[in-house]
Amino acid sequence: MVASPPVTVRLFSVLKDRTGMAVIELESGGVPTVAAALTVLGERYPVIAEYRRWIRPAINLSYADEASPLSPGDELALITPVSGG
Amino acid sequence: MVASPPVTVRLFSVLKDRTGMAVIELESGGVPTVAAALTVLGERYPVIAEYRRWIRPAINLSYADEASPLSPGDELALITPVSGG
Amino acid sequence: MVQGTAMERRGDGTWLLVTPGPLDVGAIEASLRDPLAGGICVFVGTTRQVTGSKVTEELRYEAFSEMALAEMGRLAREAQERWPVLRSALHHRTGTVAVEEASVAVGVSTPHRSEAFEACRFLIDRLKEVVPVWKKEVFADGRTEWVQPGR
Amino acid sequence: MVQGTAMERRGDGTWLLVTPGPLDVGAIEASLRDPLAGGICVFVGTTRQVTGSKVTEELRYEAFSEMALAEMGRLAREAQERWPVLRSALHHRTGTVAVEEASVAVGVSTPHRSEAFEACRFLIDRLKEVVPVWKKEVFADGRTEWVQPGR
Repeated sequence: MVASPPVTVRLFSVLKDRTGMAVIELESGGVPTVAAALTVLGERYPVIAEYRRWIRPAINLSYADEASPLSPGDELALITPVSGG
Repeated sequence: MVASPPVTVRLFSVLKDRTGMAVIELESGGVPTVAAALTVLGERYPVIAEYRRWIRPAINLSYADEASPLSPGDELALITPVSGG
Repeated sequence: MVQGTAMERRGDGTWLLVTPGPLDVGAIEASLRDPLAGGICVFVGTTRQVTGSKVTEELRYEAFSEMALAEMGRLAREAQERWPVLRSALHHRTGTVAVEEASVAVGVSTPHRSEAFEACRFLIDRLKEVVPVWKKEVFADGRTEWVQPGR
Repeated sequence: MVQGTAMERRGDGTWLLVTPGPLDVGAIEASLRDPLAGGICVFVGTTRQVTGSKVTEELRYEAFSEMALAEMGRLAREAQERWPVLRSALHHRTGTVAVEEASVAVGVSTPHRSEAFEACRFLIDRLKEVVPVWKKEVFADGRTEWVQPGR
């Protein structure tokens, strides 16, 4: 049996600083939606649970929402409030 | 008796083109106000009479009006509608 | 049309220029940098080739340069009174300005961006109303015409 | 903070750049020239030294560069749909940006000046809302702080 490619989670700014992680891979079968991924991540990294209400998720470079489905190989980015410019 | 310095009149754009004059000197005694100068100039150059209602006079680099007094040595500029930019 | 020579005035964080040469927007932007600035807004007016059915070949600008500098300085001071303007620049070119080239450039720096947009807009709007500069359109068919708003 | 490498995209009259290097406003302005343009508006955001009682030493920017380019491209298209934008440019710097230096520059060219101001303002306002870039303030006393609007 061939394993499905994982969901790749990318972290930036305060989440990267506080988790010490820039990339986390999740077994895609366990995270059918963004919400499921955030719950799994929040259990492992309390700061992600703490920030969950301010995170705008993005899938494959486009903003999505918690209800959005995740497919094997997707890239999920956790976008905390931006402050460019 | 020493003559008073003249009022120097400066013309631009359409007035310069149509009169063929960039500078006109007026004997200052005859033009106590801008209005008097415009009347004298309008008699000599019909295009100045034709444009009189659109001319904004300026004295010594500042906008003035027809009632403004002229003194010997003043520079009177005839500013037709501007179109810079 | 007489080409004229450049006339320039600097001071009080203001850089004023009336010149027959090309305008340097990079230099203008650099001149607006300020440690208290968070935003810089620059507007550049360029010669447009097409207006309605008319095709413009080039524009020729004539300025009453001494008074143009004086009026631009008054506008810069008025902007400083109305907004927290740190630095400003008003540059106008004279003589022939080809399609795509810049005839005018104005810019300001301010602590925040809203006021940069507002002050910059004020400067270009007022410049077009009061600064003694005139343009003659040279059309592709060879005709020429002084632009005289409201006439 | 990782410096990263420049990512760039050009096409459809749009020039997008996320770069650790300094921004070149002269080059941006030149890229916006267009024979149908009458106005170019450019906004540049610079590091301000003083905000209230806080003294900023420098800002450090981190970008999700691939997505930042994608979002900037979407904003450019949205501006093109709302105004007659001929060309546009959105550039953002990453890494350390000292006081007076530019972190962001956006610009557009349009036939007339009103729409140039409006489209440029739209681009910088929306960029600050949606483009995934984050800044960390480094204060003169050595403290650092991620800027997190609304958090």
